[in-house]
Amino acid sequence: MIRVQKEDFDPGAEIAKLHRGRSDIGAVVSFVGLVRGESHGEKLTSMTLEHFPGMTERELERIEREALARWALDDALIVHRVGELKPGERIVLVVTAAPYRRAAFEAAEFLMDYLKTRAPFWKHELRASGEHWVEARDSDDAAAARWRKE
Amino acid sequence: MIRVQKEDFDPGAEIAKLHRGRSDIGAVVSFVGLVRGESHGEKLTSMTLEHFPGMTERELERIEREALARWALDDALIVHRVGELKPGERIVLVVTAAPYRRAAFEAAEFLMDYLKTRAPFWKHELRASGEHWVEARDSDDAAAARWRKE
Amino acid sequence: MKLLYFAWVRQKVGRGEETVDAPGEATTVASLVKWLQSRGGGYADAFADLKRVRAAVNQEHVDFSAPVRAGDEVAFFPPVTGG
Amino acid sequence: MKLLYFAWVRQKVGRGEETVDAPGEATTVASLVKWLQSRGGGYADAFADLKRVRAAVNQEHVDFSAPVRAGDEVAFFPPVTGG
Repeated sequence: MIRVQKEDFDPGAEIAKLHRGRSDIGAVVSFVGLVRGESHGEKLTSMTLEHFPGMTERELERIEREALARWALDDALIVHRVGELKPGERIVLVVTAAPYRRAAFEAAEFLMDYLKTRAPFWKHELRASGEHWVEARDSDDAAAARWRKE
Repeated sequence: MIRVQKEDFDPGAEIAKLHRGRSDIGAVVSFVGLVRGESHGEKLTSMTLEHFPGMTERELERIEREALARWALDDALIVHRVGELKPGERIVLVVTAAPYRRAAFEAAEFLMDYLKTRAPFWKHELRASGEHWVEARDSDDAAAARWRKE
Repeated sequence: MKLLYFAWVRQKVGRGEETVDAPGEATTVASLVKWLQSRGGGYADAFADLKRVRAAVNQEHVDFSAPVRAGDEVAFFPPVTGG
Repeated sequence: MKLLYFAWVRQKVGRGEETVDAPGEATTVASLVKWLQSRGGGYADAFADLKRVRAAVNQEHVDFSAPVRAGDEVAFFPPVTGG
């Protein structure tokens, strides 16, 4: 399941929803991404997430489908917020459920690495020195490249 | 922080407690381990976790300390239950908080791999065919060996 | 052809979307961009450094060598920074 | 010397803990185990296959070559299976 929304999400409720009433799941891994209060050595006032409605959902679904195909997962969830966010607020949630922990861990990392490099979101920061578009990081490209099949 | 307890835990509350009121954390990874309803092709009735009071806490603290020393973490938490558990119930929670996601993911996997091979817990299963002590898995030793420093 | 712009590409172009009748020689993303650059102003600025611009055709990531045709939806944006 | 037994080692020995006066030659975990085996019954059964038994001295994992002395707390148990 994937969701793009302005509203906050509840990680505990989403984790529980994924495994409640099932006894085939042995491992649930979650990732919560948060707005950090500092950027480029400056205090961050707020961050606004722009996205490409339509393509965002398609890309997230594609990424999730790929994870479900590559790992023995029971289920997966991606929730990503858009709009204005303050330091300390939640941005993104990824949850993976699997019979065993290795698949759940790997798939969650894969989902984050792919989401970071493929899902059409752009972060715009309001900092002490003014407004700045966040630049893509080479380390994110390298992280995503780890999963490319030989 | 580490805790060994009979009672259930609330993953969402524990995740929130770790980052609430802070803006230096960018990534929180959690792992929840659950009792699976099947073992060795048989229906599982219940599982009882025995442990070595005193040594358990020392080992968990040692493992957590090692994670905090090896990765740039803001905080970490291990909660492990003991006593009788039914299929679908939560067994263990690991949470790691870090400025960036890679450290949080790696440290959470490390904590689980080390916990599985070093913390003195033993699982006793009640299955259709009777009572069985769970055997240690070679794959858990291999997973822990990945983290050994050269 | 429908064109969409996001993030600083949108800011430089000065609009989020527009419908254009691209000339016949704009048969790939690259040649479409060449035509957009020729319109000057915000377009020249937005497409000044093509290493910093990505494209999607009908909501699929593509290289600049990808074909475009009338009726396509073509989007331009910086490398993504979500998550 | 205080001895602790866990999981199926405890079940085979028939108790969870006991205080013993080990003989002078029991100076390592290995020689302590040898003495325990010589007590027969549940001990011989619990320590029949030493590849399946682990030890801790004063709550630290140790090899069977580790020294033990009067006053130590020595625990025996199968490989751990928590998590």
